[in-house]
Amino acid sequence: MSVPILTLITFIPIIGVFFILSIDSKRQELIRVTALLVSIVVFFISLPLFFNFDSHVYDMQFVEKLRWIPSFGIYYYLGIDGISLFLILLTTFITPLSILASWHITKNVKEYMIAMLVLETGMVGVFVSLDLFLFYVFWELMLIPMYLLIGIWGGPRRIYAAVKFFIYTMAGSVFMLLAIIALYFLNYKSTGEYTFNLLEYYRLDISFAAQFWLFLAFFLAFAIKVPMVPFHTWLPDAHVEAPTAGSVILAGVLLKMGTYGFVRFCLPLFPEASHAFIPVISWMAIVGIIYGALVSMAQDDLKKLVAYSSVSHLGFVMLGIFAFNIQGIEGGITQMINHGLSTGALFLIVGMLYERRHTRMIADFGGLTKQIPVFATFFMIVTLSSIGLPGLNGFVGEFLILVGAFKSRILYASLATTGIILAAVYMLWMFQRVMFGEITHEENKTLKDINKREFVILAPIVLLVFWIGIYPNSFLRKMDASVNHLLKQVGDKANIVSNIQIHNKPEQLQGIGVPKIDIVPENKTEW
Amino acid sequence: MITLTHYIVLSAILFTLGVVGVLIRRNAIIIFMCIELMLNAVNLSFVAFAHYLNSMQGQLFVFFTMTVAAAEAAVGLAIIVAVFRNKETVNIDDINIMKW
Amino acid sequence: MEIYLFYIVATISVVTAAYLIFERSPVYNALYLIQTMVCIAVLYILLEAQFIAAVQMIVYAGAIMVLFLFVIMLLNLNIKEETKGALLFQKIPAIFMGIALFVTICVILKSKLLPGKHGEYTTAYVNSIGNTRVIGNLLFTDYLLPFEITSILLFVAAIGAIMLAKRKL
Amino acid sequence: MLNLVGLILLFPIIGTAINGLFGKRLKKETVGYVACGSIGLSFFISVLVFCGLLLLPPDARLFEKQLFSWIESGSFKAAAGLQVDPLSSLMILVVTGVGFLIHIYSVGYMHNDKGYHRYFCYLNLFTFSMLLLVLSNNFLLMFIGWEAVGLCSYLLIGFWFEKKSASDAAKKAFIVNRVGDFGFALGIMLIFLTFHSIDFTEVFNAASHGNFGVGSFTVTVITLLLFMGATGKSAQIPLYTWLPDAMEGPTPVSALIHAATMVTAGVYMIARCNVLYTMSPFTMTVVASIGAVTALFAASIGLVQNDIKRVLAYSTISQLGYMFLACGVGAFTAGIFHLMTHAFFKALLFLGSGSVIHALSGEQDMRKMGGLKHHIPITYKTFLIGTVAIAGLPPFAGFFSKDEILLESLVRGNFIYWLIAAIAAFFTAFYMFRLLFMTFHGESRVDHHVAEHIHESPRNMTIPLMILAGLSFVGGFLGIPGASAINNFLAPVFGGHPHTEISGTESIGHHSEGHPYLMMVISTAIAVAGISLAYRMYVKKPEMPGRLAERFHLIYKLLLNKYYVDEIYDVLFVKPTKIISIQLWKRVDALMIDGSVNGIARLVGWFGNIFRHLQTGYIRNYAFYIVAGCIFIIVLTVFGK
Repeated sequence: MSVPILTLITFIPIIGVFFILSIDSKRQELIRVTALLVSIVVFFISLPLFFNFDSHVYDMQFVEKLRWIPSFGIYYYLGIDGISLFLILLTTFITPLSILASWHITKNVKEYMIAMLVLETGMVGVFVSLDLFLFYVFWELMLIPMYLLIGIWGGPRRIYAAVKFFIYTMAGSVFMLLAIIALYFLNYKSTGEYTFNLLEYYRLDISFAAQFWLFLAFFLAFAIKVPMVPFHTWLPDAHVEAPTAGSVILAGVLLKMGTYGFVRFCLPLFPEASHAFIPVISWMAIVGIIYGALVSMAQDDLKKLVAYSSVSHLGFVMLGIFAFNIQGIEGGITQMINHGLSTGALFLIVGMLYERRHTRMIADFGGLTKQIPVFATFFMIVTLSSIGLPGLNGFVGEFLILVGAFKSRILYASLATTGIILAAVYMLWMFQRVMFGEITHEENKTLKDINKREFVILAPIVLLVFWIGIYPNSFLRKMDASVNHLLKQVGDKANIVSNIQIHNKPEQLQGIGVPKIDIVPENKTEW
Repeated sequence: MITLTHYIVLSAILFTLGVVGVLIRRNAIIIFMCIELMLNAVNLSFVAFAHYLNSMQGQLFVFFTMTVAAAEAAVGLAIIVAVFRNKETVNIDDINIMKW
Repeated sequence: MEIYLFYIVATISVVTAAYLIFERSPVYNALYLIQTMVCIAVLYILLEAQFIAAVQMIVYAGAIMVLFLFVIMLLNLNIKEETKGALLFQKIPAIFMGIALFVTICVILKSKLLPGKHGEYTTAYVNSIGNTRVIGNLLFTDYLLPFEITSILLFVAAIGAIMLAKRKL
Repeated sequence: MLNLVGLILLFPIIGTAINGLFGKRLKKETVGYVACGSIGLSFFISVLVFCGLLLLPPDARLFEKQLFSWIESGSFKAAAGLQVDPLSSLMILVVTGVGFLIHIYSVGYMHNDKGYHRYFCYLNLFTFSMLLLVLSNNFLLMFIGWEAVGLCSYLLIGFWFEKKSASDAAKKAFIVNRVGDFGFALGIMLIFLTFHSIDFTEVFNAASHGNFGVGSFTVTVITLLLFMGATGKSAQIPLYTWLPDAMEGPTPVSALIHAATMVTAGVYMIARCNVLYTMSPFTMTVVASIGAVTALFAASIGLVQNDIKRVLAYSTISQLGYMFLACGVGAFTAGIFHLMTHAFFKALLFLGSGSVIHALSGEQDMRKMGGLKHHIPITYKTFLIGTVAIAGLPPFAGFFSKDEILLESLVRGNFIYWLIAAIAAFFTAFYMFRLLFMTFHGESRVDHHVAEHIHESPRNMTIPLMILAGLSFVGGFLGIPGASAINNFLAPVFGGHPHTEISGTESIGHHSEGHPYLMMVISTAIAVAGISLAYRMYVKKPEMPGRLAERFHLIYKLLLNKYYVDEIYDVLFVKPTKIISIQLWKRVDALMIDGSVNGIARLVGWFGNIFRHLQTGYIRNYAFYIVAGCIFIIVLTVFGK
């Protein structure tokens, strides 16, 4: 690999920042176009990752390793596998769209675009770095532009939301830093070598007690980021106050860092602790699914509704990851992408409505379909994808997750499935109130249908929605090797545990007083 | 025979006096002088160590310390002048805007 | 012989330092500080550090202290400090604190926790070449970078001082 | 010829794409031609496929075609694969055939609607989804079709989205169906967990050859879960409430989706999984009971409804109950047979009612109709055929299929099933003729200005009616007892496995040859009784119903308000959910979680408030702290060890 493609993806936005810095801040159009071009270039550079990715190897690919601070064992170490591949693509895909969606921003355009590009660097960096120190740097780096995006270009309560977002995230990540340092010394103790190399840490043999506490520290950081109930209250505030692009990136990429963190760090680093935490996290995920759905039903602000639906969707992701089998984890990763696409699109759509009407209250809309049919069609498709209609992307992820969860614990899957019903309730209810019925507000009678820019934003998302829904295999195949390897790392326990569980204590089924569940023995040991 | 201990004790006494001066005086310039005194005390110990350890580093360090002290005096006094212009005083008890 | 000289010089320096912190007039204070510095310069000579002693005289006792005096006189600050004030109560704790500090330092010294490695610059060797020459050699070879940086530091300090003291930019 | 099966799916989706993407710019005629043409082609291919299947020997009538691998994750494999066997080939014929007729009808019916292209786009999409549902060769793909028809139903019920009642009904339909799908999805997962496959062939093979006894617990759970899905889609108790509301959609939609095809998906699914169902007597009992109860329950509501489409809706629920009853007693062929005949005559009835509504400029209340038979004669005649067919008079289609169900419920089931089914049949005959008499006979109660515009529907609407009437007339002959063509045709699907016969009962059916004919007489008598009662009440003495309603005031009110089921559901599920959600948001989210977070923030602030007094602003104080700190650190480093 001669071209350092990951470095390019990570740092071209920064180069773009220098371009933008040299433009006069009054030339807003030029600044916007430059930012857009830079992000599009990044997207096209990231495409070879997808096409050249070798799906048969679980090893890190496109690896770049340079010494950075050798005296502390810190390396500039980048690489991706099937788990991070799609998150990077998602990031590079979402960023141009959200820059395009912020065309209406007129306040401090230069600074805004700089923040967006720095944010892209931070996000990509988080997903590509294999050195924990580097990871942490990017993890924190991405906080700052997001904080600024919310705090400067946000709504009326932006400062409150920005500070809440920042403090919540910081509170978690400080513990993570502590755990990283602990790992650093643990590693030194066992190998006599100072390093932040994640792959070295994978080989560590950590005692259960240590695993427990380290897991907890990582867990806190990621659970806040995901966010899992009850650490979620920053999310609605941040979403509501953030500008459209901020919401899109927040939902599309930032939340994925939490779930990605679980897959990349928690599971392989602390397998036994992860196992011990399965019930806790699964229950939290289930509570999140149902709670998020119920609360979003009660919302009268569109953005808040979508924000709470994120809580519900990410509950599914967590449930899948902690099912500890291939369906669950692959479903989880697919669901991360799906959520990025469909929730991102929902925020874009809400933003477009906001641009037209300067309100997000559901009660202020109604009957819009008559006025803006094409827009309504897009909205419909995205809503359905968020509901998880088969044939669209949401279904693939959710179904795989549920199959995975079902394999590990039947009860969890059954409870989580109710979330799918509730999703239909709140999304369709919202859709009905916004788009159906008679036009009740005079202002809505003059709304303009979707324009070219908006069409360009939404069309690629909808295309992907269909692609993933109809042919998910093109994505799933690329994850296979990595996920299998991950499961091997975590230990074959998951599968064994789940099978034992079915044979030995089918209490939720046996409680009815009927014979035990019978299963055709599998002839191959498969996941 | 003068031992290292002699110099160190002397340096300690001078340093302590400097500290006490900083703590009890109110005139900003005098506090500044006390700081210079502390620097001198430390310099002395540097040179003393260097001498008894047959090393040159102590002396070099003192050389750099003096450079820093000179720069510090220049900037510090400029600050005092600026403060005096604003507040008409160099009494640090009157300059307490860093309060809660 | 030398020991007597040491005691005399040390006594003077301690006494002038004590005057420095108890005398209330700034001009006198400055003069006492100059005396202390001269004493320390003498001690440097006793320690075979002639170059440093010279610099001490020129830079410290000369330049810096003159600057102090200059400021005192420029601002007409030669007014005696009031003895009353809000923070009078700090005096006694401060003195105790000073004593405590001194005791701590002495205890450290006593416990001999300060090891050191003997270098190659013995007095005889240095004298055979010349103290200033040795320092000069080192400054322009091994310590060239810090030396150059000090020049930048002084430059910056000069600019800073001018900017701060200027009335209007 | 069987290889063409993919084309059956392709044409409707092409139609959807053309009408959906470019429909706005196309002329109305073109939109109509595209929509009808695509379904017509699809129907043509279906016939070819059907013939291709007939050419094969009965035992080899199973054709599978893998299109591509859809979801693959570990051992979980779901293919996009199609399957043609007698059952699905029959279904595609019904779907594309009836669908084609309804498309043609819609061209006339929807002619003046603004959303013309949108309508046909949805309708084509529906046909595609329904075909996917019946053609899929695994559970998951079937589930796609299953949910996609639900989506189309949602879109079409809410087609006139400006009406709040329409959008409400659409939402209700989707959500209630989702509840059923919850069970279906869980069922699929359990199937995967149990059989390690979701392929029909593999699952059924594993089930019949695996170590599952009859009455196996797992199979019972699976079948119950699947049945839950079926109750949602096929509008059975307790999830039937969406179907009457679904009548808010355009009438052809009610005919196609909510009578002929989609709602029968549940029956199809149970018939498809007959291997599993026969292995679980308990589930069979549940299916049969729910079917029977629904049949009676819905019929009783149908007795007093005044909206012409609602009567038909309840009638549909009731007829679906029959089909489930048939499946539940193990007579899958009878169920599918009834499904087919029902598709003909119910589509006919709905289209006929659409024609009536069309003639009356949108009036749906039967109390404002009457005496229409001279104004719209073709509609009347075809409607009459449909009514007779559903009432079960020989030799119309409904007679044979319903008669077979009655017979089987007695032979394979028990007397109670039969009794319930017979009462429901009586009700059916009554309310259908009540509808007929109120609409077409007697004196006209039509508004004056509406009456001026009464006109027979255009030909593209009446021709489908006539074809369907013809089918309702002859469709029954496929299943004449003794020489049942459909029975033989479907035998490979329902007969070729060991567990089909529930112990012993089958033998009775074969032994008592006298039964069918006696049964025919009885059921004819029941139908005639119902018809004559309706005749007495609504033609001879039109004042009688009012008096009866007064006399049995409570019962009448109960029936008129559909047993208050909607209200009960509202109180039991809808309202509590809303209240809980608001409480969770306001109490838990805003008060508890945010409250505790803000509480921590305030705690920090409180500490800060105390410690800020250390910040006196006097430099000397700060210096003092520094020295103290230095001493402390020195002491710590030196003596700490």
